[in-house]
Amino acid sequence: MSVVATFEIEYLQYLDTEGRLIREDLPAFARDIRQLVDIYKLMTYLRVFDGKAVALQRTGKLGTYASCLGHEAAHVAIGSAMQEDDSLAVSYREYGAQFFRGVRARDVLMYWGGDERGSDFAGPAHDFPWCVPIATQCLHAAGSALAFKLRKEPRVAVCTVGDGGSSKADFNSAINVAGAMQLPLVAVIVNNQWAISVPRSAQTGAKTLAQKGIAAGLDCIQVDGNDLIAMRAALDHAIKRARHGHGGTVIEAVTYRLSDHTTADDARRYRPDAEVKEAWEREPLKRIRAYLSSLNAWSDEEEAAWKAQCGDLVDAEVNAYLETKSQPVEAMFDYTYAELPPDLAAQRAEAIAREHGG
Amino acid sequence: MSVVATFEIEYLQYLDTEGRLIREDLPAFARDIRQLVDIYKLMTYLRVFDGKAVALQRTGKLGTYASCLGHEAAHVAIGSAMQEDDSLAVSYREYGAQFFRGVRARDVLMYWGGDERGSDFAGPAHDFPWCVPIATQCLHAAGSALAFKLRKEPRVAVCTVGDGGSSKADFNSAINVAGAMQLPLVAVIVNNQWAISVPRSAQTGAKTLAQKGIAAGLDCIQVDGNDLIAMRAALDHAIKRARHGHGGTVIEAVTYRLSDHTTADDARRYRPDAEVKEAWEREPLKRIRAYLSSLNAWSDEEEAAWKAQCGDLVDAEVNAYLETKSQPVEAMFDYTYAELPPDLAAQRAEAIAREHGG
Amino acid sequence: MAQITLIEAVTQALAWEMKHDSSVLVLGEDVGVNGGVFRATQGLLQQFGEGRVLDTPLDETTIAGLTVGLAAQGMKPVAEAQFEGFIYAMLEQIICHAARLRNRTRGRMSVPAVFRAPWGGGIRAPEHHSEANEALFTNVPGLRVVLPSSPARAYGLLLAAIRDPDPVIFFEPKRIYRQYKEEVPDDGEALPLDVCFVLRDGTDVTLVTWGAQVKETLEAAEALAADGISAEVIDVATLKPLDFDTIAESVAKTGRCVIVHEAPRTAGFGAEIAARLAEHSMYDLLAPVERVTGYDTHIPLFRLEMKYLPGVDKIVAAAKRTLAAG
Amino acid sequence: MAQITLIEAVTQALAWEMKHDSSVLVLGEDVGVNGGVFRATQGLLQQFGEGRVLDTPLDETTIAGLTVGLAAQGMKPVAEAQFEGFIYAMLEQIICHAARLRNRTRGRMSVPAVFRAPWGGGIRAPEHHSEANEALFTNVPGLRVVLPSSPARAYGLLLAAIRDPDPVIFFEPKRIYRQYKEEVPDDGEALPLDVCFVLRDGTDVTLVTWGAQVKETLEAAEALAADGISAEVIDVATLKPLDFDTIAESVAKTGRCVIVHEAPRTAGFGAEIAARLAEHSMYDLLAPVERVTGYDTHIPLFRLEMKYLPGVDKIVAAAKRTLAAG
Ligand SMILES: Cc1ncc(C[n+]2csc(CCOP(=O)(O)OP(=O)(O)O)c2C)c(N)n1
Ligand SMILES: Cc1ncc(C[n+]2csc(CCOP(=O)(O)OP(=O)(O)O)c2C)c(N)n1
Ligand SMILES: [Mg+2]
Ligand SMILES: [Mg+2]
Repeated sequence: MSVVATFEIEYLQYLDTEGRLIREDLPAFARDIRQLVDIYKLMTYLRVFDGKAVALQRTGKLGTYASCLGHEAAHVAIGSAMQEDDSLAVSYREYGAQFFRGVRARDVLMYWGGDERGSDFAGPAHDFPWCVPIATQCLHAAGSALAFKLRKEPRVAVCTVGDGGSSKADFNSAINVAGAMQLPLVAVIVNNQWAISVPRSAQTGAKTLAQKGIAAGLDCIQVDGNDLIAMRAALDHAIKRARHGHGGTVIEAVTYRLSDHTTADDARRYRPDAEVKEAWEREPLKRIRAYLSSLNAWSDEEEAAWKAQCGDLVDAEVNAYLETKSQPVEAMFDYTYAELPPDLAAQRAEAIAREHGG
Repeated sequence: MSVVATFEIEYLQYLDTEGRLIREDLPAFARDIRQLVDIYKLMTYLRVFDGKAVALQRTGKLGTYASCLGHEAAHVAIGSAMQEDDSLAVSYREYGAQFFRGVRARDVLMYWGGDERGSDFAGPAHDFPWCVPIATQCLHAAGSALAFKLRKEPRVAVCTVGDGGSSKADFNSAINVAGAMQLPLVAVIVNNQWAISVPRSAQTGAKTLAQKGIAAGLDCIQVDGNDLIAMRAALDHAIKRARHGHGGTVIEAVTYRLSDHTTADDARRYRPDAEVKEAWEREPLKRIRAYLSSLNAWSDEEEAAWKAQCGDLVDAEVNAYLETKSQPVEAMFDYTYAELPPDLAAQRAEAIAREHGG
Repeated sequence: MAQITLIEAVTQALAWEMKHDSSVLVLGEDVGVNGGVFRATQGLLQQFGEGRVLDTPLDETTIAGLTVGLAAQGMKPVAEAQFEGFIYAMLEQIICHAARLRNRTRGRMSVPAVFRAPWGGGIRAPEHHSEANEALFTNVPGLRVVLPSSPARAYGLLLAAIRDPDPVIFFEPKRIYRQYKEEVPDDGEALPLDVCFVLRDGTDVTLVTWGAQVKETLEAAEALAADGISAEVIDVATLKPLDFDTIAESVAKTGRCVIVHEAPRTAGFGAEIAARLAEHSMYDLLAPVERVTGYDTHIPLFRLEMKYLPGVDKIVAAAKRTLAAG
Repeated sequence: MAQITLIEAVTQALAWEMKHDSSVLVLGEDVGVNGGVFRATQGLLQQFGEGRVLDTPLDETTIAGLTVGLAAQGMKPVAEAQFEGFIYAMLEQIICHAARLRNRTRGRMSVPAVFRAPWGGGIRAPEHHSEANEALFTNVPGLRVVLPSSPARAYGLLLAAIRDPDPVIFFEPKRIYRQYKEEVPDDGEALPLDVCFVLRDGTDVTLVTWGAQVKETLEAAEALAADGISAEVIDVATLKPLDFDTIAESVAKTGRCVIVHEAPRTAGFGAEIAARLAEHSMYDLLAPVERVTGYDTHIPLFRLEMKYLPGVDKIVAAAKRTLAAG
């Protein structure tokens, strides 16, 4: 039998769980320590925000909220690697990527607080809003990538999807068309081991999720998703390839969901505490902090001061959210179409009248 | 970077285009020359039938018809490798597989002749009818495989799909769940290079279609789909694995659609004559016939006699089809539900009355 | 006999039927160890094992297609869409195959399956968790569409749906999953799949509804009674095939009809009921038919969603309009 | 000025708009070198090149999702489903995204796209090539649904659909793709997307229809005229949002209404029109509303399909019933 094609899936890691460098070839961006510190600071902000959002939900001031606890390295690597005019299509918990792009904490809170204005966020107007129907955003990214390619713009579309989402048709369709049309698409599978209660092993018989890219003829790589440097390196490489017309990439970021699925979930029902405890050993903040400390680029004092500052920053955002009044009742009509059709105008008038007791 | 997974796609071929054996390890079934001759005879019957069906359409006695010209080896290999209680889920042109399982030419004609009774065919009751919505049948096969597995029956589900169909979500979903649940599924991609007017190259950037199985964690192999022996060998192997609980396989059968897509199509609009001419060099009947001749198992006289007999056999089927009266008007109501709901009963009565001028 | 909620009635029906028919199985996302995000399948995995309760990969196309295949091979799958807003990727398999396989094969193959999903708004859920999209299914021949609104009806209709030889879309109004408890004997008694339920007798006006709005409609009937107006309340529950006779009889008596549903008005299933009244009950009607429905907009995120949903005030006002009219 | 068929009018509209707006592009299966299986996109690849006419992989989910992404980034994609029976796998993207993106983002993003598909029965085609499934879309807020039935209306409405800032489902009645030719000036003049077309004035009965049945309905009006009955014929064409006023005005004049469509009756879009009549025109109606429709069954394979479709005889009989009634 002759062999007509061979494939390898490589695994990329720079920092071990203690933050020690395990490779020699440190990528250029990582030599810019100030930048690394800035990224780390955003990761910390993210974690402070996340804890606060969960607390808000618990006290009835927010609806269901999807935590990003444990995904920080994967998420901020995406945000920091993209250019502003690239386009991002996320699921629902990738705030770290979005904060980098100008989305504000208050936007996130508005969204989970049941107000559409959250998705009219402060980030780039060409970034997609949160996307609940799993994996459907991947095709929006592919469509964006196609628009960029057709218009000959050197822009890249990035999408994220979960381990669960990598089973959904839309993900496979998106990477397939990216391969068929040679689109500038970077698809990041954030494999946090769980899709609500369903473990990674129940999603597919494939050894890695990265290898899904083989089916589409894309480049693919598996990365330690808790290793900021590895994630950023993989993204830089993939985005550069895409931007230069060399095609798309599938990146599997191996991480762990340290939180419940959302605040509506209770993960103790289906996964052992020991697994979570063990996953905390590999969490991303500790690792990059240790690395920065080892370079004397970050101290305990800076850590304490920054955390306190994050608390204030987040509080200000929370207040801004809490102070935002609900939209008036007519807001539910005004964006159904660009122009209000006559029969909808009648319904709108009725709703306003009802609001005023009519 | 460490390598976490490696994959190879192998290509299987036994006979070259002149029917010469190019491997030593002839599989057991191929040593049974009588069986090979029988299979070859069915391939010939199939080709005679196919030509006749196209002619019937041209003379207005059949609706749109999808020819199987050029696919004979791939199709009959499937039919001959399966056991009766296995289940087959096809697209719309795999008559060769179906004839082996008891479907009659008249059933095929009834179907394309616009009569539902064609799908109540003489083949196994657990085989699926022709399936127009591309690739959706793959999930029916996966569901069948799941039923067999849950009931601990040593049965296998086989589905076929085209090169175009391998892009469709349902195909990827079917092989993914087969991998995730370790189902006895054999998925055969009949890659005939064209999906109506869209060439294989526009479907995917993947080098082979077989490698789609890698994404699903399945075994996968690329086979010369015009080589009966290779196709049958690949199927025997895959079906055996599946039957013994070792999981599913994706087989890419590389062949060529020698006909128009259907009788409603005119392939000269989009593909060069030279390509078709060249493909005729590799067509499957010639090859196996040459091989059988070289073994003195088949002569020109036998060929002529059998072809004549096929003509008669097919004519009888055509007549049976042409003589079948249309169903009465109420037939359109009687299988909508197991029991006719009252409001539908009223519509049924109305339709009957209308039929009788009421 | 225990008092149970609507969602517990769903679980009870599933458990009964799984116990008495080994071909019944449950599949979907998170239906196994987690027991479903609303706990509809709670305990079933423990009771019946992994071969009967299957967590699928996260792909609704997969769930629907597997369901068709399983059913065609003699199983009775009960598939779950985690929310009604995630059922769209099932539609090709449901419309092209579940609804058609019997017809296509002249009865040789069929799809005795149930597609369950929590349905409707009002629980302050995120986007796509609040739709009332039953109208997607009611124009499709070969389907049954069922939407119970009490624990007892959930139990009896789900048993009937599983036993029915044809595919059934079974929507569960999640807003009233735990609204109240009632005694539901676990006796395996199914309810008929093709009759409307008259929940309250009345003579002045007929209120026709289904799903969670049954609650508001009954409250509206109370409020009307306080004003001396006698409202008959009909829970359609089995939308398709539709038992129009019960509605027509009621309207023949009252001469007035208000149709209440939370789906958008235009081409919602209420239109079919109004249409049949226009065809068959015109001479009975003393006043124009009224529809009290969701607006022709997307149900808003939760800060505004209660302003989207019909409510007692609107139902009462509509009923009074019909009385003023004729 | 050339006489052209309905399908040629589709091509002409596409070509006009592609020429005048470089953000318009066409994508689908076989739309490129093959020019579409019905030749709707014939010549466009040659005229506008590969960047404007894209053959996609064979996956409707892909086509719909790409379309959303393209449109959100400022393109105006015209996506083709090869037949209406293959549109189901597009529904999740259409319902969850195309129809909602504007609302979800408060207008920040929108989907100015057209989803075209040949539609309806009567061409002796194989399974899934003959459905009338417009009702799948009419309950979905944020969509427009358009269904022209003449070359001129196909041209003008397709231009309007492409220019419209919101997603439009554009169904083309394939049975009359080549039924007749008419002069359609290639002047880029769009038709309004929200008014019904009164095709024939009449005083005794209003016949409301859309799609290929416009043909039979006009013939029925002729037949009725021969019997001294004056029928007004309205082509709805823009189903959603619905211009009910034109219909109501006509019924106010005639007092009678027959609604004709080839989709199954129950919860077909005819129900919405009948419902609005029951709500708003009750005092105008002299006779019960009639619906002449496909049966509540799957459209049969072609040996029986003409017995499924409504026809002149049924329309005439229904109209006469309305006249006998009141
Ligand atoms: C189409 C669809 N089906 C089901 C759901 C319900 N749901 C929300 S999140 C989720 C699990 C997602 O898991 P994964 O893709 O791994 O992402 P994660 O939440 O772990 O980031 C499910 C099933 C949904 N939102 N969309
Ligand atoms: C869901 C769906 N989309 C589109 C079509 C129309 N169609 C029929 S056959 C075909 C091409 C199929 O190509 P392939 O899968 O390669 O199979 P082949 O016909 O070559 O055997 C298309 C697009 C369809 N039947 N179903
Ligand atoms: Mg996950
Ligand atoms: Mg092909």
